[in-house]
Amino acid sequence: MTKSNLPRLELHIPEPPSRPDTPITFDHVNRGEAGAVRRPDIAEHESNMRDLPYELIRVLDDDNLAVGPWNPMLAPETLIKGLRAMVLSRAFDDRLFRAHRQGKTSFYMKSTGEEAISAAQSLALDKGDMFFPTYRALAWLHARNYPLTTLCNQIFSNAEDPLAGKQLPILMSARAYDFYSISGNLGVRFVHAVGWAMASAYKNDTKISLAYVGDGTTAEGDFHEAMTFAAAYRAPTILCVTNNQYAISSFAGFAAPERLPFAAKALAYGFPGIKVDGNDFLAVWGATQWAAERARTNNGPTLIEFYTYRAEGHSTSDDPGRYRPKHEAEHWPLGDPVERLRDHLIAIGAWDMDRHAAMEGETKEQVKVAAKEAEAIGTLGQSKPPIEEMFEDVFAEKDWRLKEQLRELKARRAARAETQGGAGA
Amino acid sequence: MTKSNLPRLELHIPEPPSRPDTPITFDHVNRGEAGAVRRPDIAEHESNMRDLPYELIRVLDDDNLAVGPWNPMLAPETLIKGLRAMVLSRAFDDRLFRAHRQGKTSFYMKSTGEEAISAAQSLALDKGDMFFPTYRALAWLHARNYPLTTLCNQIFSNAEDPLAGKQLPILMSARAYDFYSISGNLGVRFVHAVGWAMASAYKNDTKISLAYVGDGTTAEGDFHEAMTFAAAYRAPTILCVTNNQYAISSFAGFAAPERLPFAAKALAYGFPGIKVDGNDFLAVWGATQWAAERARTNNGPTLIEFYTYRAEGHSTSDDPGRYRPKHEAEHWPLGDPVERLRDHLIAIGAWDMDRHAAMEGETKEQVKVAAKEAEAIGTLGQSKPPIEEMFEDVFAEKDWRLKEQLRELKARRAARAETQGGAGA
Amino acid sequence: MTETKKMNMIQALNSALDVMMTQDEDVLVFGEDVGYFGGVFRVTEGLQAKHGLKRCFDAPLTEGGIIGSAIGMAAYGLKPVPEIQFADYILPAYDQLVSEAARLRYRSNGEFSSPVTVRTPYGGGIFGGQTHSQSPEAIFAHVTGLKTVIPSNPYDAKGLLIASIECDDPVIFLEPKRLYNGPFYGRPDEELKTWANSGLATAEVPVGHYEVPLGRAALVREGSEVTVLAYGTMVHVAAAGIAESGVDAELIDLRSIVPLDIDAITASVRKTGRCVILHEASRFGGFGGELSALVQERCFDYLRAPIERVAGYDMPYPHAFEWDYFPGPIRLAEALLNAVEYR
Amino acid sequence: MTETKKMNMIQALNSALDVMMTQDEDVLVFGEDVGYFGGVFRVTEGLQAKHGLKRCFDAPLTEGGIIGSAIGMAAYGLKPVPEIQFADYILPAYDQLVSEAARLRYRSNGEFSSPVTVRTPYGGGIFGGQTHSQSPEAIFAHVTGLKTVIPSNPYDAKGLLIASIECDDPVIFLEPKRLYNGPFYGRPDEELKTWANSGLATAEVPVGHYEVPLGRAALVREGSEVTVLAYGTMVHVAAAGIAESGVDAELIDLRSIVPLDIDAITASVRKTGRCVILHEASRFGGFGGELSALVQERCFDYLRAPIERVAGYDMPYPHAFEWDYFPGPIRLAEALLNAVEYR
Ligand SMILES: Cc1ncc(C[n+]2csc(CCOP(=O)(O)OP(=O)(O)O)c2C)c(N)n1
Ligand SMILES: Cc1ncc(C[n+]2csc(CCOP(=O)(O)OP(=O)(O)O)c2C)c(N)n1
Ligand SMILES: [Mg+2]
Ligand SMILES: [Mg+2]
Repeated sequence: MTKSNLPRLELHIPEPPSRPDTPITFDHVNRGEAGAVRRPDIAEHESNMRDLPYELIRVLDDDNLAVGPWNPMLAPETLIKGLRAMVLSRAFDDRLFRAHRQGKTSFYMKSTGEEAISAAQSLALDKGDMFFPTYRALAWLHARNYPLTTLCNQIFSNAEDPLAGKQLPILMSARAYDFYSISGNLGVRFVHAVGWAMASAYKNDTKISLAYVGDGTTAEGDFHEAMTFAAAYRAPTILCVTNNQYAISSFAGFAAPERLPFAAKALAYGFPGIKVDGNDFLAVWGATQWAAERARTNNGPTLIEFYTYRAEGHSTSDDPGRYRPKHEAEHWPLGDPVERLRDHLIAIGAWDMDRHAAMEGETKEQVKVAAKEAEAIGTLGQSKPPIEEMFEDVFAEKDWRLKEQLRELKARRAARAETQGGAGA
Repeated sequence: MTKSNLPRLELHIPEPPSRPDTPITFDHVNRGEAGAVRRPDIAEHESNMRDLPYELIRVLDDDNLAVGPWNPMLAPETLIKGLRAMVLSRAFDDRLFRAHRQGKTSFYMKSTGEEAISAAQSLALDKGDMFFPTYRALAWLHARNYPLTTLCNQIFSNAEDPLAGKQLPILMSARAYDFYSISGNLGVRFVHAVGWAMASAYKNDTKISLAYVGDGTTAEGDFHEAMTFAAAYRAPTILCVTNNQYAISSFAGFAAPERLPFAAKALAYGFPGIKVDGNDFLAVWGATQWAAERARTNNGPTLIEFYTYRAEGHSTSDDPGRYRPKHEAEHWPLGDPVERLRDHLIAIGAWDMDRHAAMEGETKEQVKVAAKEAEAIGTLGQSKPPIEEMFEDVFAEKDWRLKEQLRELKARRAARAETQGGAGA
Repeated sequence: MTETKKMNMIQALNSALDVMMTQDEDVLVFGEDVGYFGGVFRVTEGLQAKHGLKRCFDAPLTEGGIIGSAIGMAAYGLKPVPEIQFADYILPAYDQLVSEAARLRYRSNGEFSSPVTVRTPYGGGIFGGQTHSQSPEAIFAHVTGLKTVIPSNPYDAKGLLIASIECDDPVIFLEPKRLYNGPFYGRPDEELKTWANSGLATAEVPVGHYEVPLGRAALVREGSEVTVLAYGTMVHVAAAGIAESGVDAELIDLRSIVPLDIDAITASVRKTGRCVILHEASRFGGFGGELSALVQERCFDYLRAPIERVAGYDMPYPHAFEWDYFPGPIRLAEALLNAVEYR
Repeated sequence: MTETKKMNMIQALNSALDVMMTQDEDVLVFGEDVGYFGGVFRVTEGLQAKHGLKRCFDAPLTEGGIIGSAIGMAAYGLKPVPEIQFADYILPAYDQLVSEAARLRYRSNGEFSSPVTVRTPYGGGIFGGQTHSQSPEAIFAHVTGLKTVIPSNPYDAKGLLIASIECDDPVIFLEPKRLYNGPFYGRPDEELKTWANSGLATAEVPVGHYEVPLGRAALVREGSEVTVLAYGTMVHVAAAGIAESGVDAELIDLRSIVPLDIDAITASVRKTGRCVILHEASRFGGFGGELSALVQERCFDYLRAPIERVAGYDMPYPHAFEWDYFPGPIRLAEALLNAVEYR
């Protein structure tokens, strides 16, 4: 090519299909057909599964029936358990989000629309398998009946906060519930899940790990490093991208240009990637089961993209109306996970609208009772853990710096309490 | 799966096909057939090129003839230019490696076996396109007749070192030759190439960028971040993996498990990846041309895996006999790039062994003269740039700290020169 | 006469970007959510609409990629001003900043340079917990080749940001997020002031182009008994602490810690004979150590009391204990009284 | 009686790993080129052959991945001892170390912890240029939740590494690579000594298990006129500088900078009334600032001369100017004489 007639280059900036002032469109979403995607053997070679990332695995069809090879064939009781976790999660989100508006907590984030993912996985995996969650996965805890009052205590940062005031609300840690410590930093823990799984294999244990990153977060180097490690050592882990279409205001097209499935990222590492309807409780379960079986039988890691939609704002600090059409959520072509599971249960004759309404009422009440209990202990700034906690767990044991500083703080408090009857910094 | 009968997990550790005490095997190398891989249109959609990464693009066949759609149809003079760059690079490596053994430099790294890649690309790209090299790409400079004495001065860190003693030998920078500054840190500059290309597009310029990482380095998060940026903004860049099978002692199977082609990593980003015989000067050229045309016409980035073999040790500090069979290099199924281009030129009647021997002699002599000239200026520790240089270019302008420290250093030198006739720290 | 306007710090920063983008088409802005949305703190609001999609755009969620590509753009010749959403999240880009941005000019003997200005909201006081509150200035100040700037008011914010963008070196521009909307005196129970009703002259900001030069400290308050060194949010806390203590302290706002205005510091401490250093970051290994060492080295014979450091405790930012951790006016006042009463 | 052997620092470190791997099957070693090859400095030589492929293995070339996966292993319950090939290349893992390893215990209120010991060759003096010579201890010392250990001889290297692996906190274990084969006195023209012929008692190393506790400094030389604080390679340079100066200096080898043996430091400076701090890292914002501040705060009334810092200049490690940059015995001697002659 000679220089003189070279075309001028243009910088391409990705843009989302809709903005607040343009029509809502989900034309790019290919729903495929429920039940249509094949389910390879768990020992199938990667080279025979390279088409999978480009298809969408669904189990629930448009008549609310479960179809196809990914159907996990669950008993209705199990489905109802899952439904309950989701409904509870939603009730919890509603109340705690409002609690933020009332100044009872510093921060909150809802999982609305994405509850099927962690609810199904919480029930599908074994006790002892370790979950490396993001902040939009509290349904895992709800599915395992984590005490709601304790959760509220964490969110209110009060005297009974199980994390003793050391961490931001909902950035939970619950070891007894196989729920790894979350933090504000995105992505960083994806590779912890791989290291944890490697350790389990190192010890000839039977436990596997499960980890989430958001669609946006796949852009971080951490995602790649985790995938590379998982591939090299065939770590027994399930790595998931919860693709809810948004990273705060940025659409998923920044991390996966041109609608490339996130599942296709697995092709770079030589292990299977599948794309699964994240609003389909049964599909989530079926895919998780397949990946878990692969992991448990030394067939290595699986990447699962859960295709879903963040139906609410990013967090209490966000106003999604500024960057996307107000009613976009209602048009999401894959529906609402709670409604879909409910309608399936009704379709198979195991549920009805009355029972559903009762479940909604009951979980709402349960949350209310828990929130009140926690409020009685105290809300943000009204109550907090003992000041000594602030100096604990920096190290296994305090060194002289922390000891001196604790002394200093206590002396100042004591002095001020004497002169003014109040503490201060 | 019930817990009681779960299988025991096993940690898988990748292992190379050969070790010093096992037979040499390259059974895993699929040479394919020269000329057999199709060459899609530069505007072809990514979804129609997903098979490409799994095939090996070759132009020179076993009869040393150029075949197939990737043949760049170069004039013999151009090929001879390329041959000369490679032969010169080899002569240079030989002499400078020996210079290290003689204590004339602190460090050296050879490109042996990989010369075709940067030699061909140096000639195939335009002046003004920017190259973001690794340390195994000096043939780029040789192809563009970078003054050998100056290069030796850099390697000897002497008074005429073009980098004024500030950087380790061969971690060159040569802006006038479109050769970006190298550093010891691997991977970090891959995304600079993307940013540079984005800037070119931002300015509606016509220049594109080219960047290398080694096979090992693809494991760094930087690789992923560069690929993600390149994809999102369709940056006019050519991103290359020089897969020479080793990262120091570690075989390529750590970064690309189970012989997955590095080219397949492009599938995670939605732009084409191709795998090219890096020891085939013509294939390198042809592939580069295709990628360059794509970039120049706003068709975005391309990932090229150059499949090659590091025929010598990693650096002057390495002894490859400790971790791989001694004569493995001789068995590399894709031959030696210099010999292959030489034999092609002979096969088309444009070259003969005498002329080749003369070229070898002449380049060797040229290197010798340059090295002697540089030695006359001085070698490591015998000569160095003026001490003021040490304080320059930390910032655009020295702040008080550097001014004070330079004064301090000079005062000490002056004092010691008076008392002892020598400098010291 | 220069036209001025009351601006809060967000508006002042936005204005600096707008002025520079208008004046120089090589200036561009990108980062997570900075484009259409205008940034989570709204510092880039309206810039995309005004200057076009390619002048202010969103980026993939990778701080390493953002800084790395900015370095490449700068090497080409642009003047990128990337945003990192929170200073806590700059760490994935730390290698790019230290090994590349800071070192490119030196190692290439001046052939390439990296005039990137990295803006990032910084510091605590907003109940942001561990990862929305940190003050990592010390890990940048130690890196040869980087400049580190920390404004404390709208006027400086705009002038320093313009100077940073115009400067030929990479700059870490740390924006005390607690000051975005108004000054903060370290008393969380007090009624909040906006910049507009703060009564502070520094809320009056020229609408056009001006620079506040890097490396020049501001004398916020003259005093005779003790010198207080502070930057960012702590400048206001210091003012409150001084008032609380009744000590006639001289307050210096460093404005940039690299380059550091060593002459202003030295002159003041030689005059007062005492020095207290105040910063939000945890104490051990913080920038206060460097300040203390410098003052001690240069003012040894003038010192009538030990230099004191008032800083965050040596622990991660403890969410529920924010006001116990935060070095507020009471702790400063204590230190000031200690200093002047030192026998 | 404990069996001992002459070991260089490489052998001592190797022995520490071997002892710990033998004693505790939860201890494992991995990193770039550490497996079959035994590491570029050969610290892990023979461990794979002896303990098996899965106890000592190679890793993909990603420092972030190495540290990140080690944290996951530690959270499971293992005691990983990853190697980073050069301390200069630890920066891609800085976020993992700061945001995760250092913070996991705190933020989870003790539910999870991260007892990872990160070994990495460190420091200059080997003509390694910008990226094989740096001394980044300051950027770790400031991070609450990390411990930072820097041995200066084979005996300490082994004992401190064992203590680090046994400790329940994440440890950055910086190995002064200039000391691997023998002590170095900062005089590049002098004939090199191996540890075996160094005449130093610290080259005599017990073959079995022992600990050198973290946070306990070593008194290398008693003296009355001035206290020298040093660690790593600089301990030997300090000894040479003290001899050069003729000053009766007390030399303290800090051994770990977090935890820091503040009592040993304070006691010595109170005795001598003077203090000189020596480190390889560039001066501004380096750990010397913290040391200087601490000494000044705790020994103010005892100080008879300004605390001096002798350190690298404020620039990237300049390849050809290594010995101009390196803070050698002559510069230390000058500082010692300044200190004792201070009027
Ligand atoms: C390393 C890092 N960078 C930036 C942020 C700020 N931030 C918090 S959430 C978020 C978007 C995350 O998007 P995604 O990964 O898609 O997850 P989602 O919230 O949609 O589940 C950003 C940018 C952060 N927390 N950590
Ligand atoms: C960030 C970083 N980590 C580690 C190293 C040490 N190191 C230098 S070269 C090398 C191997 C590189 O292998 P590869 O990427 O395959 O490149 P090659 O040398 O084979 O061309 C390593 C580990 C480094 N220079 N930078
Ligand atoms: Mg998302
Ligand atoms: Mg390689």
